[in-house]
Amino acid sequence: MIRRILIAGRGEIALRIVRACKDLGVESVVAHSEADRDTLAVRHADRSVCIGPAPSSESYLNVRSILSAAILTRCDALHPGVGFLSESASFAKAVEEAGLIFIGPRPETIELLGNKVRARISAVEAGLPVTPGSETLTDLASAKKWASRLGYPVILKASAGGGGRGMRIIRKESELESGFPLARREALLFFGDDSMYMEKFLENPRHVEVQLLGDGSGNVVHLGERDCSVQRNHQKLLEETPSPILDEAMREVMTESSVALFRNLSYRGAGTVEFLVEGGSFYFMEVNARLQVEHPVTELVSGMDLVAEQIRIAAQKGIVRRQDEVALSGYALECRINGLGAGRIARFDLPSGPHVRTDTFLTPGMTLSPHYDSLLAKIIVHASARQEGIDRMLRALGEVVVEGIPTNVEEQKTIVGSSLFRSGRFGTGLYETLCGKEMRHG
Amino acid sequence: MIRRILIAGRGEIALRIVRACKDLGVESVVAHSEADRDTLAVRHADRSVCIGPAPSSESYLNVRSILSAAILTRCDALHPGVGFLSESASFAKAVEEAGLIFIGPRPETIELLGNKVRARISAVEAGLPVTPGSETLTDLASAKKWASRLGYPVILKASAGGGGRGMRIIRKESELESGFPLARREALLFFGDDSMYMEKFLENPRHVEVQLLGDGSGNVVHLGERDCSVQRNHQKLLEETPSPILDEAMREVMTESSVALFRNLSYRGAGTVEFLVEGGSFYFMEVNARLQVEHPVTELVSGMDLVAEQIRIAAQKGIVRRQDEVALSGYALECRINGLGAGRIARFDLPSGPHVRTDTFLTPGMTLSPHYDSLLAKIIVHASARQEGIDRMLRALGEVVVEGIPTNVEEQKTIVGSSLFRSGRFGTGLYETLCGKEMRHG
Amino acid sequence: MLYILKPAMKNLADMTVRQLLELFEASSLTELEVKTGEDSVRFARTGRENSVVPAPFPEPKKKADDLEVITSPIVGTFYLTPAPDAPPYVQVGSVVQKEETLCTIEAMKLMNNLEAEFSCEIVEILAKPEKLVEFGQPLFAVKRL
Amino acid sequence: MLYILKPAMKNLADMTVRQLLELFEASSLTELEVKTGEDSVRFARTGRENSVVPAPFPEPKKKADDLEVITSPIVGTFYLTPAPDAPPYVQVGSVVQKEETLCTIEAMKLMNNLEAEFSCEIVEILAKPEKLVEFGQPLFAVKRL
Repeated sequence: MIRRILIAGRGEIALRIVRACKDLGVESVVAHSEADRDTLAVRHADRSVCIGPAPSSESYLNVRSILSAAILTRCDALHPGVGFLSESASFAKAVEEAGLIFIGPRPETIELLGNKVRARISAVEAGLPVTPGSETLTDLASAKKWASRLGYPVILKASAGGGGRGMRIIRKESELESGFPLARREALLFFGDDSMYMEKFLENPRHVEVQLLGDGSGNVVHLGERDCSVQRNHQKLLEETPSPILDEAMREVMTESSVALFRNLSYRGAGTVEFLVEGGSFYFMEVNARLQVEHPVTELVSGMDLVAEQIRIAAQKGIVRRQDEVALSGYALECRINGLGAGRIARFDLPSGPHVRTDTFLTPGMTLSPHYDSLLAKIIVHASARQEGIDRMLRALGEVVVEGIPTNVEEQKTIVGSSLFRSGRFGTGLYETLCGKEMRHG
Repeated sequence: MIRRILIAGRGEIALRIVRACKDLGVESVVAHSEADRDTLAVRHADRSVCIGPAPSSESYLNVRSILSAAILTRCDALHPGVGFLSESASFAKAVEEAGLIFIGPRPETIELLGNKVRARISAVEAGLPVTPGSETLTDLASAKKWASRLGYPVILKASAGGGGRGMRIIRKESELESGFPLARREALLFFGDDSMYMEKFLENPRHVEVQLLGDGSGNVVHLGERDCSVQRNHQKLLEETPSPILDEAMREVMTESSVALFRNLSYRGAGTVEFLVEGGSFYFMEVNARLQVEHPVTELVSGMDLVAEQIRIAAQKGIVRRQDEVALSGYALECRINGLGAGRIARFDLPSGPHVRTDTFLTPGMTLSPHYDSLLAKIIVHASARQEGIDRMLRALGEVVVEGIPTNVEEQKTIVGSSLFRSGRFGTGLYETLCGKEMRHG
Repeated sequence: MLYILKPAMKNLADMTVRQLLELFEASSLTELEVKTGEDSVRFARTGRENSVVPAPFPEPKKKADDLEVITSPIVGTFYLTPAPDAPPYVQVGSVVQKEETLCTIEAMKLMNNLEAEFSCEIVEILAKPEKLVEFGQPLFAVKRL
Repeated sequence: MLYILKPAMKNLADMTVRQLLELFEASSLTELEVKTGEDSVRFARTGRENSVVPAPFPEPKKKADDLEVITSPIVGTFYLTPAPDAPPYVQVGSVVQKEETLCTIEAMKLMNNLEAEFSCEIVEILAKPEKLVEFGQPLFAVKRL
């Protein structure tokens, strides 16, 4: 079994992993930057190591410091958290070469899925529908040819990209002429690789993803889907399960084909297959080969502990349940509470009590750092059905009091309380519709 | 349906009821004393009414003020909380006579169960074993006769008593001679009734209770048991379910006979049958005809919302599930965090995150009042099994930081972390054994 | 923010530091500086965090040191008249003798007459007639005679 | 918010420092300043809520204005000697020239020599040899020459 884990991440996820370690009787060492010294993950871990100054490039992306910390504190495994190096195949490889267990997929799997073109090919092989798209675009001429074949609008993507970066929507040929070289330069800059491809662009799709666990030997279970359609600039704001727009037939095809993909890959650990849904069809988008921020909604309906599962799988203990033992019960909804500015938090009342879970990493007197993402807390509610869950989330949001920094709590109340959200009939453009005008300053 | 509920209680239970109201779309009005103005129940309720000064006798026990507040704020129902008037038959009657729905059992039921002798008779009729005990004791002579028949030690109890008050352990005849008249005077003083009876005293029993719901028409479901054996001066400190000392056979007899008792009474609402367990036998002790502080452990294993059930039953909507639809899953443990002194709370970090629920009614800057009980917060964890639950509770207790007033957190860590508690083999004397000597000052 | 007040508070000169501190403690201020002649005193505190603390009741509009506030001793409905058509017991400017009735508070169908504990002049009526009054809610601002 | 009042306050001059301190201790203030004539007294305290904030590293025992602290630029194992049997690069009292080696920090099997950025005298060695040093951890207290 794993005895001591280095946690190479930060924020509420780092604390989440510390808590899972304590529940499993595993020791935890948090590797943190100078800016994160006074956070709850550091406070509650068995040990902590400062690995560098605030900028991620010198701390959370500093492979040598992280590995030194892991080895010198005698860890036998490493959890990469989310973001930062969690989807870096070379990092996973370096961890394993240093003799540590990497709590995540095999480096080869990460590498394959990190290349969007190769990932699409694997998806097609597993029987997943993909948006009509191009091969790798060698030059502007081939880009023009593919665009007219697919029909405008199209979206240009970097083969090595992800998370909204390096994407560019093209609505007519003149935009392609200026946009294609620009997108290539961006891709080179961000990802060190200027390979591009192109897909048919969906105007206002839903974003739905399937959560999976694989034991690395071909055993795979899915834990249903999450609907993450409420986004702002491609950043998720709310996530719910089950999705209000999937019917049983679509859910079954979507989950079964996702299981097939992971089985083909002999996938190891937790992972998510992301889809776009529009007009009664769904299209494979990408695989997130790691834990996701929104994993708690799946935990509430499945009763399973995804981080504990990750650790057990890494320790070669397999998955706790077979597919026929997985029961998804009721409805869960998560709201991300973001700071709209950095600073010291003077008051921080979060909801508690029945049917509500709160994940955070700060407590009054601590500081939301300007160096990282703006997530302050996640509020997750469990209910028997969607309407009850929405009322419960409004109750929970009503209990939040944050002083010291501005937050998006009022925006979240606007969204969750809107008849549009309650109807379940909206696309990824919901935020712009509800909050776009008045709250653009945020 | 019920539209607006007056909550005639305080503390974390008042906030618990406010939250249930919000989830059900029912309006809430909190009736509070001057001392409780700045508490979370008042903050989050739709409305609040100050009903009197800090002393309970002039506020939470002031029937006229409470009813005025209910009527003048146009409530159609009243929830009595726990403690105070929640088990007063005359209060329940006054509420109904004022045209309000009383969220609790019928006044006749409360009255019957409030008389310990009549309650014992009902229990015997339903087939429940009772501790060998006396009839009503008319004088010292009859007390002596019964004591020698039962064999010392015996315990003297006030027929109208409850909650540990007016009880007196008698180990030999000379103690009876002095103790009997004293106990009678106390009973008269506390309960206005000097009727006494006597039971065989169990030296170090377990305290186990069965949670039930009745719809008032004879339909009754049980939600398993709670083990509340860890007590300090008859005040519960920790509660868990399932009990580590019940086997399936005893559990079945205990729950089935409790259901029979409630069915005989056509019991309406939530209630608990309390038992003492010693040497492989169990004995009926009393019925708590109300919600209990420790109800969350049952909520976590059953997935049911006991306060919502109370409100639905009061609105004559029946119980959400039949007995065969009730599934009790895993293990739950609650720790009560008590203040060891009153005062303003400067820092109040409570655990959150996966598998942990916290119920409180204060936030930093608020004050634990010296006028009421010392409960600050309840921490409840859910786990697949007892050992996992104990580790998880230790994790949760480790996250607590309270500044401004002293608390019993360290005591709770001592208890939960002890091998005696972990073994599951202990009686109600556990607290004295573990904390009795060093921490008696508390 | 800096507020410079030029108050007509007559008896501030008589206040002790302790009294000032009590005022400060009950306020939402983070700083209070008082100078009288060559003396001065300054109180400060950081983050009081009390912006969400509910204000118990709206303060009477006028505050002067010689005003007293009569509050409701029970929960009930506040009436200024003994009967719907009758004239009010008191109005602003009325002089009330000790033990004269100020108002009626109805609770549970019982009419409770609230009597003045001392002779006074009614300066302001602070509660709305025919509405719920809570325990402790200010009813009248009066000047003791 | 700062309120400046201009009244006359009589009994301030009569309070003892002890009485003022008692007031202060019992209050929620973080600052109290009193001036009477030419005398003045000021009390202050910092937020009491920070007792659980972790101290980053133990402070160097001696603190003087002319001491500087050299911290670790990486995570690794701290060595005072270039090899197990070799004499230490420096010891307390050593004078080190700019760019001379102070210690070795081993990270990922690479030996990183830490050089002095300025000439200095070693006053105290703050990290334990052969143990993990974190980023930013104090290694030496030195006096700049």
